[in-house]
Amino acid sequence: MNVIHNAVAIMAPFLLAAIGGLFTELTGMLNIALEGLMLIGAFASVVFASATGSLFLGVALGIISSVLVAYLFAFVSLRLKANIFISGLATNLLASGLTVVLAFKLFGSKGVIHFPGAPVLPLVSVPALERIPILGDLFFGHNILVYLGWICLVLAAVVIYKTPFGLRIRATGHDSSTVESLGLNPQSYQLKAILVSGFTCGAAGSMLTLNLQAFVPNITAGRGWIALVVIYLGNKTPLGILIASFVFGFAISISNYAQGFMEIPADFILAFPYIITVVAMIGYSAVRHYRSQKLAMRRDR
Amino acid sequence: MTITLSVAVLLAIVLIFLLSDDPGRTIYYFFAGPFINRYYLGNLLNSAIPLVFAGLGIAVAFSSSAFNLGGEGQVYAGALVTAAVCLALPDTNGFIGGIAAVLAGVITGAVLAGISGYFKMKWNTDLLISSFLISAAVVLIVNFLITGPLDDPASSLLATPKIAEQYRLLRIFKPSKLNISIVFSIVAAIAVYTFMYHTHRGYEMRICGLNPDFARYGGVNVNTYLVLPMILSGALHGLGGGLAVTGTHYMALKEFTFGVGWNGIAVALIAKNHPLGVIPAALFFAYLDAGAKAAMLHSDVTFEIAAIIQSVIFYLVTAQAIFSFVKYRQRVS
Amino acid sequence: LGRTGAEESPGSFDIGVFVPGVAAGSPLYEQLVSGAEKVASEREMVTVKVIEGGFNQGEWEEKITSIAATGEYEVILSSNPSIPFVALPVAEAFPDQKFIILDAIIESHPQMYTVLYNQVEQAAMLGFLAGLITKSDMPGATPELKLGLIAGQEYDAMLKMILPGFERGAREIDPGISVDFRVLGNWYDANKAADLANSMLDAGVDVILTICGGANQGAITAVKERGRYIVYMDSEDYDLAPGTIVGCSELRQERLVRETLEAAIEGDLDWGSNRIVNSTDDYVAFVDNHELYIKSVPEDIRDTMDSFLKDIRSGRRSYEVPKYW
Amino acid sequence: MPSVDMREICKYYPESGVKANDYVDLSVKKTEIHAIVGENGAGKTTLMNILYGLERADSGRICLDGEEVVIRNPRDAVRLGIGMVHQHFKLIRPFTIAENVTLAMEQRKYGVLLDRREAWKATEKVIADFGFDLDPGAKIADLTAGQMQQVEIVKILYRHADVLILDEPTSVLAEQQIRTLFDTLKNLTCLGKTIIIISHKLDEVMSIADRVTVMRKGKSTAVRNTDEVDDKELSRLMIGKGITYGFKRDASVPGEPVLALYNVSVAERTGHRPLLDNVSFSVRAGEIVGLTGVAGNGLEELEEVVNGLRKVDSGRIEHRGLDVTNASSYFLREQGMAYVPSDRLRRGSSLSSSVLENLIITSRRSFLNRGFFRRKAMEKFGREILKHYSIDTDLYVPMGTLSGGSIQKIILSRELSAQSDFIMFSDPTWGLDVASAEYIYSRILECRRSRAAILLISNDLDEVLGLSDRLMVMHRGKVVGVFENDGTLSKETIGEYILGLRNDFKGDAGNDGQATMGRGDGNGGGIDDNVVGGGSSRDCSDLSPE
Ligand SMILES: Nc1ncnc2c1ncn2[C@@H]1O[C@H](COP(=O)(O)OP(=O)(O)OP(=O)(O)O)[C@@H](O)[C@H]1O
Ligand SMILES: Nc1ncnc2c1ncn2[C@@H]1O[C@H](COP(=O)(O)OP(=O)(O)OP(=O)(O)O)[C@@H](O)[C@H]1O
Ligand SMILES: [Mg+2]
Ligand SMILES: [Mg+2]
Repeated sequence: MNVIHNAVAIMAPFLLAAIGGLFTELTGMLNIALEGLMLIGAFASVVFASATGSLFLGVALGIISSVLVAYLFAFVSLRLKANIFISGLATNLLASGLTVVLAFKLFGSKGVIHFPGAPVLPLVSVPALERIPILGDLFFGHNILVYLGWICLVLAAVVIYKTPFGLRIRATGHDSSTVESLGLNPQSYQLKAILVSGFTCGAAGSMLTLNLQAFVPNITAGRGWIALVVIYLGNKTPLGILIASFVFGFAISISNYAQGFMEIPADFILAFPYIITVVAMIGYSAVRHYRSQKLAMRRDR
Repeated sequence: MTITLSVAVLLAIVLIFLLSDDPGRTIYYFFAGPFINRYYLGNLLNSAIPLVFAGLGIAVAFSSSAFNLGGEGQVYAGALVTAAVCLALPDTNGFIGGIAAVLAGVITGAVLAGISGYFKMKWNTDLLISSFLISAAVVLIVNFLITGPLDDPASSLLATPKIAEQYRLLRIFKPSKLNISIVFSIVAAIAVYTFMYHTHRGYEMRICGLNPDFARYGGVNVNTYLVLPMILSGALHGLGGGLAVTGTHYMALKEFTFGVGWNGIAVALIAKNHPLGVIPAALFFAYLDAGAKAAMLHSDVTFEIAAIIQSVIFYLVTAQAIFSFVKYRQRVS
Repeated sequence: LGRTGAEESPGSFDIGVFVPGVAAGSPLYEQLVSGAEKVASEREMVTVKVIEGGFNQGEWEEKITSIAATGEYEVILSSNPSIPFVALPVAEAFPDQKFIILDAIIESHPQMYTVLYNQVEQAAMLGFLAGLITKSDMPGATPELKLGLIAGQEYDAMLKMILPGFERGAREIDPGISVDFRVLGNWYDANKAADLANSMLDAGVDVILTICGGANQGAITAVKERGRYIVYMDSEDYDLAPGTIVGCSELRQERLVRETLEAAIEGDLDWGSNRIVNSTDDYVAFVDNHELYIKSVPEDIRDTMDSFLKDIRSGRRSYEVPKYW
Repeated sequence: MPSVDMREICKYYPESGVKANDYVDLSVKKTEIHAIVGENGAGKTTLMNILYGLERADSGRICLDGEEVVIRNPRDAVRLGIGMVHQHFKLIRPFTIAENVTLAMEQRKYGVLLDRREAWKATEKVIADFGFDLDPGAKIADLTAGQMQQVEIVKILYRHADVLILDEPTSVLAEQQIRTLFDTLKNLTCLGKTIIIISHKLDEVMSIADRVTVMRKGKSTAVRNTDEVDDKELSRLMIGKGITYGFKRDASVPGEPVLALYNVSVAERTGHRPLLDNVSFSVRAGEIVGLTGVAGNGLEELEEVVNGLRKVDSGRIEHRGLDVTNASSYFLREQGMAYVPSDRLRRGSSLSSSVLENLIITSRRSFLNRGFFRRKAMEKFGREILKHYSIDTDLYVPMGTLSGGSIQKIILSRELSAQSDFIMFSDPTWGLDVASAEYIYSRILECRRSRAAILLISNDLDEVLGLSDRLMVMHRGKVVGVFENDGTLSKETIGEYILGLRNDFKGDAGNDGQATMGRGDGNGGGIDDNVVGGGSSRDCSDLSPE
């Protein structure tokens, strides 16, 4: 089932970006800068990976760059109290401009920049296990950043639900004035959440360029927005975003394959993932609605 | 506001000095460019029109806590349907047909947004995401219609044929594309303002958005107001799209409304969701864009550099702390 | 309207180059700019100003109008099939403004001169090679008779020239060859291009023609990983992936720009006419002299290809452009 | 040596143009209980917010134990050992009680992980130590206002602050709970804690505080030892003149029933035990029916059912003979029913809207002229209300910037001005100063005189006893006692019913049998048969006294 294997690869960047976005979302901020932060991570990681020849340093410095821009975003939003939606738009605009201007200054091109010397993302390959249907596709034969995503997901779940930090993050989102009245600084939690989103978006971005050993302007192509959708679709829980990003990745993967055998205009097929997802989402809310009604009815008896 | 803006402009100028080889020229065109001739000025005003409609659409939705993130698709689909109706009625009277066409665009926008509102009401489906996803799908479907069935076989543009002469709105500032739909946009802003602040339904709608518990307690039918703001919002977006066809482009081009939906959100937020504030906010937005265009045309500024400069201004335009910090200082002294 | 741009002096010839998009990264647009710049550097009194239009078609007309409105440019030079139609209203508003538009064609318009590349032929050359490869026993060739084409978007030239040309070329080898045509939806999502390529490779495709701008890189990477082959349009780029890219065709846009501009400056250009150029006059070419081509394609295939190319260059074999405008 | 010493504190709110604190001095000795009293809007909360770092003073000094301190935010305050129970709840609604209590001082294991078990235990211990009745695992969203108030107090006790600020902590507590709280506070002072308490109930102040600071219009006007003053003197200090204390409830002959409930039941979400269990009663024109009980025993559900905000599972509600079971609030309001909710911030008002927009919610349609608001008429209406009820604010000020008392007054004035035939009040004087409360009482009695039927839901026994013609007690969703308020009822008796120690309601839920009525202290005060449980098929006329 290559559809599934590819779905897992496709969902990985959404998943990573959504994990960081989950933190900002829980602190009560709609973080639309995910896209821009990913783009910064994508650019910086491949540049640094090729410059240092080290995959680890490339990813690490890519993440750091993304975190730095996230800090700028946080500074403007939290310290200067700019509207977070607009500063998010500004961050995306900045990222799209800055990556290309830097690429031009550094490499003299505003187009595709090839880094043939950049290290390749190693695959975690266990041929025997990969052949297990479905499970093999799900868990084996992916590049290491895919696994980083899964580790981040588990970590995120632990941090959010099992640590004081997570408790405070969630509290901040529900009512920051209460958190403040307890002698905590809600803004510091919001700042940390934004930095976390910078971290995971940097990693998500690095996946996009290190996959190819090349940078293409606008290579994120809207994945940050999809990550945002995934957060809401996943009901703002780690497990939820895992499922939601798989649903999305699967829908995209299917539509990629469907272009080969379906006699439907390509643009329609490109719309598939969105249609599938929105229908799934409405269906889910209907189920939830009727289930709670049923509960109410059972209670009557 | 003045202080915030001056800081923003100052930073923008610093950036221009860093990024441009002819900073004097770039600064001149960036800030004065939109005003150096009728053509630029007219286009500046004209490009503010769709932003006003999108901004109004968002202001209506947001001030009622209806999070419409689907403006992009609603404008685009509204435009396409308007163009399609015009093309389907090549010989109808311009007034009647024009109204029918724009109305069709309005209804399209309203329906697209209304779907999200309806499911929110019925099953509590998340508005933010359903509107976003529907819009993303709609954009692709409209792309298909423009490049497929509705494509103009006579031109290599990815666009529908041009609409008939009688549907084209009066240009009022030639040679620019400014047309009488600017009047409509102002009327729309006033109408939305009046509705929201001077009628009981507008009042109920806002109260529902601000505190649904209070609204329910006060005897307001809260369910209605889960759908109504979305419908109004979509209708305004659709209207913006329709008028972009009949006023500016005379056809629907592939992705020609790209970004209006998102910028509409920014406009509404800068205007703090006040319908009348949307007009200056849209003008400000259009001005920044016109300045960037002028600088690109007349100086060595490229897209990317313009984007960086614009981003700095966006960062600061809503920053309150600079302002309140200064205000605090003034009060203390 | 205000006067802007380069200083005007009597007798000077000013060229406004309108790039519908951004130049960098697109070989055709890069050559458009470099060709014009070369002309300017070689001739006195010729100036060039490049204006990038960005990706929103809706804004192109406004920008071309801005250029025309300066009244300063003897010609506006551009390259893209849609530009003649974008420029129509501008031409109407500025009856003295002349346009040279390459890679495009319009029925006679007195202010315009258009040149169209015969991309049917260009694609057929690649299709022929791809057909040879898919039938061959090259290590990456699969038993299935399937070729692939990934397009950034669907547009007239793609649907009327490139896709049919590619198919016709391939079917000269075997009428049973099919072309799996898929659309990316944009020109930059390289990772999605890789996913699409992978799904095609899974279906048994062994040679892919990729025409999706910056996103080409994704298709190349995916194909390379699986040891199959790419044929490439519009530029000579064997070095991008030696052994994977097995064939490149080229449009000699820079040459066309220079020649056309020279003619315009000398006053020899026949305004209102159009022209279709192809490989008989070497504006459309298959790059068969690159060492990587020689290295990565077996000799027998190259030989067959050679005679095919000779036929085309000499005009013995030709692929007509269907009149789709 | 004073423990807390605030000197010449000034605070100006440019948003509302109010000098909330104008050279205020406050000096609190170590281990004393110090009360702050003053009219609504006098600046008490503001002063405490400054001490707690929620607001910053424009000028002035704060000394703790003789040392000048700078308190920029609650973090500073917490570090300095100050804790505060806010006038409006500061709780995270989706969290459990234990999570709320331990938030910011979490119990940990392995240094980094939350220790839920310990959190639960620690919370349980505080709850038990100080005699509250809460389940640490319960979600805040499921609690009643009274329970939330308890959580707030548990929160501050858990934190071991040295200086405790309590801003109107007793307003939603029942008598017994207040007594427990006061005992707790006294114990705490023995443990070396210093307590500042804001209250409008002067008798409470007299009984618990050692000293009292009086504030008036943003200034501190007097400091007194409680054993040197009486409440008359205090209220004179607060409002500048003596007030006539106490109100008079004259006799009134009730008319026919306006609102009647028959066997109304509401099940709990988990299906555990019913929230309302076969509740039947009626309220007649010209009559005030008091309803009391400990929070969490069905009062709030009843409140919602009567206003159409909650659906009943069985039973019937009639308004003047018309079946209004499960009718919408809109319909009920059209029928002429008014309602002052206990949750004034979330239900009774929209804090980000202006005062005017809050005032017109129920009468919005009367200002329409061809579909448009007549702004002038609306403003006139608003200004008249503000004047009539002497609310010192402006029409276009955001509701959220008003003092707690002013918000309550605006809600009350809105509902009272609606000329309804049925009004339900839930904790109507919560947070009001004495004078305002008196005024509201007189207005309630006025409504009674104009033959409105009034249902008064309150935790304040003095209030219920003072106003009601009849009095009902609820316990665990049931009406456990119904009394004719003939002046012989004692608080103690009612207290026993409230706590569920006595239950005269003999019939089982759903049983058709006649319920037995409780009576005041064995006194002969007869109970009419118009307030009975059971009898699902009876109609209103059966319930009327005639
Ligand atoms: N059954 C109901 N439940 C709750 N609210 C209701 C109900 N019916 C009406 N309303 C509220 O009252 C408002 C007006 O109701 P309705 O549509 O019945 O009046 P109308 O006479 O049509 O108004 P107008 O005269 O302004 O056209 C609605 O916007 C709604 O908020
Ligand atoms: N955030 C604010 N913005 C503007 N004005 C405010 C704000 N908070 C309080 N005020 C004003 O300051 C004054 C004092 O308010 P404060 O809340 O301190 O009164 P209070 O004594 O606590 O009254 P109450 O007994 O009603 O709670 C009031 O007039 C109020 O409107
Ligand atoms: Mg093959
Ligand atoms: Mg107060």
